[in-house]
Amino acid sequence: MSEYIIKNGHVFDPVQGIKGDKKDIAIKDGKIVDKVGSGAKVIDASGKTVMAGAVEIHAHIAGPKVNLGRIYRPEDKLFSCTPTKGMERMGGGASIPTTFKTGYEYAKMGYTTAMEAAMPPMFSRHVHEEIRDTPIIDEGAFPVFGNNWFVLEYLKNHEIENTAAYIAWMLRVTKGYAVKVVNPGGTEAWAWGLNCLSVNDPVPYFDITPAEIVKGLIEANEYLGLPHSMHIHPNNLGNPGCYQTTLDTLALAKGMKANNKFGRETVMHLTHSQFHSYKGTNWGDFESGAKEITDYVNQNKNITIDTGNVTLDETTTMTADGPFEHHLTGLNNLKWANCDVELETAAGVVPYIYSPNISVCAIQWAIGMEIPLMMKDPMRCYITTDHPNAGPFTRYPRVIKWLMSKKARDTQINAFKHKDKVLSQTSIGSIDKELSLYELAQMTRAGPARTLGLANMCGGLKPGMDADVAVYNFNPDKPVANPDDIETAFSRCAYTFKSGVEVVRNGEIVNNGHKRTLWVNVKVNDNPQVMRDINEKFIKYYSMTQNNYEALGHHFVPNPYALEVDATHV
Amino acid sequence: MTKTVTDVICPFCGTLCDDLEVVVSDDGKQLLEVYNACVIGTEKFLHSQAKDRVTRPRLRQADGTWKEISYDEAADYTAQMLAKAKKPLMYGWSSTNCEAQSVGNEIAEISRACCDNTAAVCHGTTLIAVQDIGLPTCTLGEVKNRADRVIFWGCNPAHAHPRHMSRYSIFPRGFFTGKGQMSRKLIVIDPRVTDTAKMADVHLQIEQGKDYELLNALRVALKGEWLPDVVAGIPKEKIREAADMMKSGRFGIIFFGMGVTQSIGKNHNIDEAIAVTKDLNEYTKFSIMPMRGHYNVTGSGEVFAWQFGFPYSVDLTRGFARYNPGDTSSIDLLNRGEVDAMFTIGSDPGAHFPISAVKHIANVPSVCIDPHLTPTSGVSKLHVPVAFNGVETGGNCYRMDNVPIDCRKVVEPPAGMLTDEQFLVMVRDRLKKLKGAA
Amino acid sequence: MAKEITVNLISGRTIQQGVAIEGGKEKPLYRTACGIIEMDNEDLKKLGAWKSTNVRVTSDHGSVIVKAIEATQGPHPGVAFIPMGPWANSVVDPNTYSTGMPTFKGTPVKIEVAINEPILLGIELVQKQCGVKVG
Amino acid sequence: METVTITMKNPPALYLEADNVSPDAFAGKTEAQIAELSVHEGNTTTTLGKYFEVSGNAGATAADTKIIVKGDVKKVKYLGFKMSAGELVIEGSTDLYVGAWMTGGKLLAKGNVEGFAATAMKGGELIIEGNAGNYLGAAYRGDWRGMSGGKILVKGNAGSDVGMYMTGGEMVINGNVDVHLMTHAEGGKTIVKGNASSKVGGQMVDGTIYIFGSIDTMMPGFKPKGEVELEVDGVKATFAHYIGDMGERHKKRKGAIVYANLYKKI
Repeated sequence: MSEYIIKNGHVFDPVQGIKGDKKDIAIKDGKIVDKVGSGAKVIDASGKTVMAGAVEIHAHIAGPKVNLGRIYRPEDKLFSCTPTKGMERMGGGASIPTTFKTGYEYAKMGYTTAMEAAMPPMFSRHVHEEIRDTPIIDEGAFPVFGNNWFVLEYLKNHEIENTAAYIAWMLRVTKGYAVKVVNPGGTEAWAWGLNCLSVNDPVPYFDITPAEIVKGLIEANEYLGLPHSMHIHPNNLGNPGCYQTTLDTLALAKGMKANNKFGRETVMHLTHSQFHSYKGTNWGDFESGAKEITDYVNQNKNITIDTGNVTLDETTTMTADGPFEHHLTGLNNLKWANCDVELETAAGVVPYIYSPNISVCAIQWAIGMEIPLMMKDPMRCYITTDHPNAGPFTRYPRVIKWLMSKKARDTQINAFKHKDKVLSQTSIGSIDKELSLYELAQMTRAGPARTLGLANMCGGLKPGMDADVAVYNFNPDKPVANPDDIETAFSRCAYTFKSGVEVVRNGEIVNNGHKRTLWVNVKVNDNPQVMRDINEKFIKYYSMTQNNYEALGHHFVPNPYALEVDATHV
Repeated sequence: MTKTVTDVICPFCGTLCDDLEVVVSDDGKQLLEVYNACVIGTEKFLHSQAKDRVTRPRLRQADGTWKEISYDEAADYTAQMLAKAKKPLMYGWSSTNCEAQSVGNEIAEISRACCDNTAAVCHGTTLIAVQDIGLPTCTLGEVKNRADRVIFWGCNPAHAHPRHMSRYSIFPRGFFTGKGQMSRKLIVIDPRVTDTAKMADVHLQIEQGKDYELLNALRVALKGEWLPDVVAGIPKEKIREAADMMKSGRFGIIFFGMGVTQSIGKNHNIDEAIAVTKDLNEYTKFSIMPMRGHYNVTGSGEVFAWQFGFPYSVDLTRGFARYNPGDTSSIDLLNRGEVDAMFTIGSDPGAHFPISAVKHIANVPSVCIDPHLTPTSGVSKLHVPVAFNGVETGGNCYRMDNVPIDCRKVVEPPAGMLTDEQFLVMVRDRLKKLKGAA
Repeated sequence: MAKEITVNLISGRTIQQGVAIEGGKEKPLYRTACGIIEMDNEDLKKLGAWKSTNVRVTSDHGSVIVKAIEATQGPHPGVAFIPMGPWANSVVDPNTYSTGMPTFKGTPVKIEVAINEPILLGIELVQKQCGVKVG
Repeated sequence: METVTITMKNPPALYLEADNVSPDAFAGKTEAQIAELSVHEGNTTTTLGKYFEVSGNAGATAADTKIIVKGDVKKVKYLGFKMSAGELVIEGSTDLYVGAWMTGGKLLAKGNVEGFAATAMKGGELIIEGNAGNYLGAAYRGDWRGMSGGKILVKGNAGSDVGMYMTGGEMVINGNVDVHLMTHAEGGKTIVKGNASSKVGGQMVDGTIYIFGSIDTMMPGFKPKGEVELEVDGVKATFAHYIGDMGERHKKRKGAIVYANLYKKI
């Protein structure tokens, strides 16, 4: 494999505490190294910004609901499809890009690792087929557990060991990465057209509450010592007043401690926090709860969050929160897709237009800005758009522009039709903070990598780590003349390296890389009861056989990378 | 000695049963018995053993006779045909696996072809309707475990999806449906007294071609509004009765088939049926599901969608993907004389397209990849027989509810025969050379 | 007794059609399964045809010889059924209304008795209509 | 206004996509430059000049440009695609997507046009002297935004799915229309001087339909509301008034539910 030396760039690496110093980054055999030989290819990064490859902690980029979005939104691709070009296959899609386009767009923006945030276990084989066809970036997928019948039945009796054994089995057969929870209990209730809007609403038939599910899954997660913490989309998403449900959910982590060998210090990841930080009682008095949420997270160090920034685009919402999507289609009357998955979960899809002329959308935008700017520890708050829910991931450069420039934010605020309402219902107008490049590297690299349990592998530029490197045409020594220059710089990398391979040069794909599927292989003690339960459920209630359930073999996971966890000692 | 392969997937219809048991000879070369399959599935497995099978490619000669050629020659011919054509149509894909579909898409991309699957003549109009209004649906296990209202609209599973009723929809005892058939009310809407209709609690013998009106009347009845006395041949009292029966369930499902997708109204029939489903979710829980025909037509749509963005009728001729049934759909392309080469795989347009479209296939350079002799192979210039997917080779497929299931290979193909995927790889590699692609 | 009657033709699957397509479309069994028209008893009487009589089915879009049999899933007076396949597709309405989907169900057809005309095998029927030279 | 005349000399073997034939694409170009504009036959890309004889230079802007299309263009698609101003006259019959996504200007088709004419039209005027195909003034697949502005006049008949998802603008069809008129419409107005086939106004949320002739089968979701005297397109007559689609959702305006209106001349 080639050797490279990236010379004279301004390096931002929170892992090593490097804050823009001019430093050379050496690459050999796919890793960052101290030194390379004189034959190494020299990349001139003078006047440029150098960071580790960015890490996406939460996006919907592969699998059945994503593809349902593609299938049912031809208009999302109208006049936007792109031709075959050099290494690149054809692409298309604004809010739900094709798999090829997804891989290219991430790489071009300097992202090298991404997590598919909600994998319905029964559809894991589909998720993996799409991951396989998403070039360059390493990907993992989070199976959903929060409405799974096994979990509901075990946790009703607080059977942590059985829950853990079941999780281990599920991660293995689905080649999954982490424990994802979406609207705990509420999605099972949705199978009867109902919902759980608070952490104490009982789940129909199963006689358990969301609170019990969440606590039990954190315990099981730490019992196993998984790389990532339990990753949650709480109950009551998107409703005025939902911040209280969010605080109730966060409180469930109280006193819980991380237990793992991956350097992760937290036990709960609250995703797309913007959607969970709403005060008010209706859409008329709707206001920001960002302060309440960030105050709590700032004080409680065992929690991490991501933002879920609204980008003010026409996009497509999709979530395993089935009842929410049904609620949403009632609000905007746009086409509604839903799929309930036996014994496991559900999903819904609805197009949505975040119009700058609608006050609610503008306030949502402002809350998404407030959260990262109010968080005191950038290592515990990560930038996402909950792609494609709050906007497509391809808008990250614009979100970065807004976060790095008050001027850019003010320009946007002034462009809102209901500017006064935005200023009265949020505190965005009084926030002067501008994100530094170092904080950006924390929020998009080192932070998410640590929370995912990948701190030794990616998110930094320390020798020994994977050589995932992004070089941006952005000179931190020069004042920013126009905030749009920030957006331009972060849209297309001068260079992206993935595992030591130069994949992007001058914003163009030059190599399709060696994409890996990340999954977590947990060894647990034999648990005959759980195995018997699984067997019985397949015979009686699943519509397919157990022997056909596993995602197995080269077709689904051609290049696996397993993080090994040994939980047999407990 | 024999051995039994379990958990075998049936490569016939969209029900994609995965509980078959197949007995094969010890050397894995002969398939002896098939258990658990329906009569059609059994025939599919057994027919692979036919002694008179064509096992080598054949090229039609000027005098109308076939000449046997090698797979290499067949791949050369196919690649050259695709390279020369200005607007080739690559049609079928529904009776092969996702691996082959994926290679096929690369070929289509390099040759800048139109590509389409059998949804074109099956549930294509369903896809248009889903694009217009969405689709509240579920997996088949949800139906088994929860459904107490089951509606079959313009479909006849007793004939087209023989095990559907016993595995998922009418008879099974699920988690919340412990009494099986007794737990469910069955409504059938069909202009004929089909064998499915004979089992129904309520059969609405609709006037053919009036599905859109009857579905509209159901929506009106759900809202309790004024109705004409008779709609689509059904008195309004019966319509209100059916609407009340649907509303009063705890979990309902509408299955629909070609009775609505192919009758006048087409996509709008489904659009309105989905609207009925959506409306019912104001009162209870309801889902709707197309009864997909070919065992992997759904998979073809999935692969097209994640690679090109559209589920069928994709036009790549301009170098990027476009989609608009009516313009880019196979029947229209053929009837309008828009294409100058025809590539068929995993389907039989010769038997299942209107004859006017088939005549155009016969008039242009054509290749048919199919294990069987078919009307399509009968009008094509080149016939390439291949191994039976799901019998002689495995590969991923998608059930009618989009659940992916990896098919199993149970027996060896006749010596020297290639699979779809193997042959397509040969074509792709040749085409890349011809087109100088990367 | 009418020399010909007009009915509304629909096509669709039958289990016999399913078995036959997997058994081989070159075989006579395919013709037995699909080279038929299922008619309501009333319509057979109107036409003056016995069960199992060969008839000519003609629409604006083509013409085909099939065997008239009594409806297996009737009664459905005024509606006739040919299982999906080349026989049905010789006469169905190819109009897609720009949806891509032909009108496989709901083609008005004329039926006449044609006792002495042969019913072609599936592949043969298509080849003949397409003018394919067969060696 | 400058006039450019393009005359078909070498008709395509397959079909030709000529989305560059619009005042917008021609504006500011000389005869020679216009002949160099790209057109597509299947997967091959060549120049307009290979098929058409071009005479005349375009005006400086689209508004200053008039195009006359002569010769056999029955197998040419996308004439007037996305035009925003100026004029386009097609002397014969032509194929799909005439004036699709047009936002302004005047497009006159003297013969017949095939499907998808005026897809998602936003403004301008389209006159078709012959027959129009299916999906006239409809939305693109999956989109809920059909024709939203402008005027269409069809002197002959129109096909199926006319005005699907229409939200505004006005259409007059002097002849008959096939099935599915203004399905899913949320606004706009269509006048049919001839007969309508069945499935008129299905799933209509808002908007207005006038039918001077007969309707094969009324949708059950349209409820009779008596008779009204109206003057429609210069014709005074008594119309039967229906509101609907009663099965569909409807908006409220000033506290009252707003239905779509269907008027059928008695």
